Amino acid sequence: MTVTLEHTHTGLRLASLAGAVALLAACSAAKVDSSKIHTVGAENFYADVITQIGGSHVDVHAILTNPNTDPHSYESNTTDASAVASADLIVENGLGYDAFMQKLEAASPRAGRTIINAGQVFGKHPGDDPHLWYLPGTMQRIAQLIADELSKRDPANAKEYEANRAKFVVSLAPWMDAIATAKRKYQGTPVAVTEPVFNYTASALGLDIRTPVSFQLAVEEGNDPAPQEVSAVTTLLSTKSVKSFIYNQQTVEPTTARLLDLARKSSVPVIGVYETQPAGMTYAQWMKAEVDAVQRALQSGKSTEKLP
Amino acid sequence: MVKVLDRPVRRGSKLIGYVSQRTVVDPELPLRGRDFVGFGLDGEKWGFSLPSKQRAAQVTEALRAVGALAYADAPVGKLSGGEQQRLFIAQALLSDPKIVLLDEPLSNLDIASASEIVKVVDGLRRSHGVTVLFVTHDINPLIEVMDRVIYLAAGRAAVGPVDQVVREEVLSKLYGYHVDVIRVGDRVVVLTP
Amino acid sequence: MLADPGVVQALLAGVIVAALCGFVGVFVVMRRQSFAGHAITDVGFTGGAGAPLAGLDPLAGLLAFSVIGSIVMARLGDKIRERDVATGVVLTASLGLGALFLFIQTRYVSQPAALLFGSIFAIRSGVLLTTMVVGAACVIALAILYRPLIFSTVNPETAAARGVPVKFISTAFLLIMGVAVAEAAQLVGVLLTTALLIGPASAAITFSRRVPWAILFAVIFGAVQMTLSIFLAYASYTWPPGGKGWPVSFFLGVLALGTFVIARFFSAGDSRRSESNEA
Amino acid sequence: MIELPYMQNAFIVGALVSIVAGVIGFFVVLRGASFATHALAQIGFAGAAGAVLIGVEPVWGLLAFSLLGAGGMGILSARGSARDAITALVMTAALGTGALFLVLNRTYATDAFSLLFGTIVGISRTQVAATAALAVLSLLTVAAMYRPLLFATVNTEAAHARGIPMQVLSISFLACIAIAATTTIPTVGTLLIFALMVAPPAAATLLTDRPWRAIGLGIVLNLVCCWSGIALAFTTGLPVGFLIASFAALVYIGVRVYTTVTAP
Repeated sequence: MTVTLEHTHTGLRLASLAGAVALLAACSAAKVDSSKIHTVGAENFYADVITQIGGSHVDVHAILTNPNTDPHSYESNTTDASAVASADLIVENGLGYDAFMQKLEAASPRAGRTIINAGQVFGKHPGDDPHLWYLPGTMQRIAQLIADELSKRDPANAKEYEANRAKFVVSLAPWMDAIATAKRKYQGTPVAVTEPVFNYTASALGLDIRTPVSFQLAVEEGNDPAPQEVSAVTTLLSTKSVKSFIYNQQTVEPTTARLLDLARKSSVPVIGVYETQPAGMTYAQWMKAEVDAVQRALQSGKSTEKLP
Repeated sequence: MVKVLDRPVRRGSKLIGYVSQRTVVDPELPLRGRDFVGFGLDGEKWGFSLPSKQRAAQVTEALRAVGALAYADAPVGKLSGGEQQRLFIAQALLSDPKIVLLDEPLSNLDIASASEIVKVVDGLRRSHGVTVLFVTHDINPLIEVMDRVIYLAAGRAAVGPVDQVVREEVLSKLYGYHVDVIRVGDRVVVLTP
Repeated sequence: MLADPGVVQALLAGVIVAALCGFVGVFVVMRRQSFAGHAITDVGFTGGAGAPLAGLDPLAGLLAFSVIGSIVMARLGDKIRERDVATGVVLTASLGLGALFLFIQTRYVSQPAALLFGSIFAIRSGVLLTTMVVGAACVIALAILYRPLIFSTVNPETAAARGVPVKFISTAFLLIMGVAVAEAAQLVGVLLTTALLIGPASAAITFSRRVPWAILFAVIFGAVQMTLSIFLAYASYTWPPGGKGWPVSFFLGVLALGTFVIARFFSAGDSRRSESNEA
Repeated sequence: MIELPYMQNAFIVGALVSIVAGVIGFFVVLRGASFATHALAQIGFAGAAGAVLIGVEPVWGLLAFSLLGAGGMGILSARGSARDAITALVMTAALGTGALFLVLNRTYATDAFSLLFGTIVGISRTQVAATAALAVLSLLTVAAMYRPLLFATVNTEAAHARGIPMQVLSISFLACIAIAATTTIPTVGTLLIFALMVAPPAAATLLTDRPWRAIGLGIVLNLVCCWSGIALAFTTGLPVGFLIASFAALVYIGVRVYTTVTAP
């Protein structure tokens, strides 16, 4: 490189300037507390579960945290990269949902790092619906894996991890109960959705999702949905053939916005579901709140566009 | 203060027709010779020109004056250099100017087209009564038709009627080296080494 | 198919955008500013994404950014070669800002792909009206600029000598184009807008001898291509592999390129003939 | 910061990309090919979507499509005029085809989308090695074409008369952009490769008239933008794409203002 730089004095000065900036930046590298187990949750709900189980013995970094962030448009930053670089345990969703994680991990190889990839844990394949956290049972299994891993790394506190795990599973009970109750009442109820985010829970509730799958994927990918499908979904709403309209309130694009208008106009109750865990809620509270919203919509026709 | 036609100099004037140094016209431009020439009439006015018989007649007249009627409806960009040059001149004529400035109109033209253009310009200045300021590097095609010459060379100038300026001793002094001026019959030829 | 209100809405929007783009596109192609025409859509979207962060309406941000972007492009790029770089620099800056807005907040930014492809079959009726008003304003503004704009495109030096404010005209043109194109893009997406802006106009120009005809042809080509694409997209639902509507962007992209190639093929034959006549 | 492997990788790839973009960018600016650069980088998306559809690594689709695009642009603009219109049309046709691939695929195709920004802090050693190899390859290609390319760029007619095959040359150059762009896109993203191929090299050509100096200065300016962007991203946590792109644009505008003010 110096060979090229010799051509110009201005160039040399500029290059040394860049070097100076780089050095300056080097002085303020992040400090890491070495007494704790470093963990990363690729999404904030996985981070939440790690926190609940590890308590004060872990330090947790969540990557997708902003309920207004869409993983499609996430650009990795250095904070996230350095957290991954120093992590002992990483929990990620996989199935292409957080492909940036595999890149960050490859960029910072670390011996003895454990990665829990939910997609792999459940034997799913790329192309399957990646929104595993809406699938009842997922987090119980993930929590077990986290507790085991923490106990292995820190046997002294193994009992505490196990107790926390059990407490976490208990905290999920109201959600599981709500699902069971709602399923008895509303099995087979027709609903419309925009994106596949909530489909695992919807299926667990026995709801009949009337929106064509290819329409859901087109909206998810920002592609142009077919006119026949737009028209089918429009008819579902305008004729009130569905009892509720479920949309991803984190990414509202023209198609969703238009259908949302239509649902409000036809007084079909709408439910805004979250792709990422909303602030001020635990995973269990969030999941329960979503099912409650469905219950409210189907029972009394009330819309829940935002969780409190 | 410099005055032109008894007026102070300002940007943009209809009284001066201007033919710029030949610019390349995009061969794909959707513009006929006729439309191109039409800009000379009202190109600087806002809006678009409405079809009018009078306007069309004026454009046709300008085209006839430069002998460009034959290709008036062909796309400008696809015409030859000499043909385009005639259109440029017709365009400059349309504003009914008192002075026409031609900046190197003969560059890039073959000998036949160049002498055609000179003939056209000479005819126009007589028929339309305009002053023509003709900038050129090669004086020879113009010698017969010029009234006055401003001969610029090596930072010096010689001004005057043709027979006073285009002489061996005047030009040789101007250039600082020997220049031949040869008379062949009625014609005068300047030979610079 | 025409019983489907979504399709009717799409046809209406498509034809309106095609007409607007055809009109503006003739000037864009004549002035060789296709890059600016495409880039300004991205610039506009960055504004649309940033506006909510400042508590403003996305449409205001879209218009503000396309206006600022066009002015900066015009100021930076006088000569043709500079223009290319000027457009590139403005595009770079706006994509960078877009990355920042995405970082702060993505709800209104939505996915890059959604902005690219748009969703012509799901247009809200209110948006259509705004586009028509803004589009009509752009067409009127261009009609006012018409003569000096063409004059200074064809023959800038003579135009300047005749008192045409060449620099002002080129800035004003970029500005009008920016507003028209950004507005069209938020209705039907970047891809359809760019294809409609450049395709029909460049095909029309290859064999028109007059600007008004070129505009007329461009509008007709655009409207036909758009209508055909919507029909094909509708029909393709039953094509193999079945139950998958092929996107309008695909049909229009291919039709726009195809029409241009065919038009150029014929005009190439045409110009060879006229050359041999001269010889 | 320097001791972290991912930062080392980021700085190394940043430097490689700066060099390649600086060299190719010089010609991009001289030939007025910014639009083609933008289009070729965008076209890659369609290729990636196609590769996902048939189950191949996205990078091959990226490469195949942008090479096809380069060929299409080169062949169609053989007659000279309307080059920018052809670029736009080839780009929209290719992107439309990408949309079709997405539709036909109909599974979660997240891979095709992460191309705009890339993941400059997520580059592995293997990718560094691959980028280095490709950087050397594109530099060698440009070196081989250097003289005729420069000649043809500054004096098209004379080069044509001297028997330089213009169409082959211009297609090869577009292919060169395509290869350089698509091989760096998975690491640094569409945005950055475009920014670095246009703005700093353009600033460099404003500052000097000599080709070698312009290339060298372009590389240096690229390095300044790239490294300070990465370093600042590390300290502030702001997105790298935003920082580098803004620096690149600012460098150009700054130099434009400087040369305008100091011009005689």
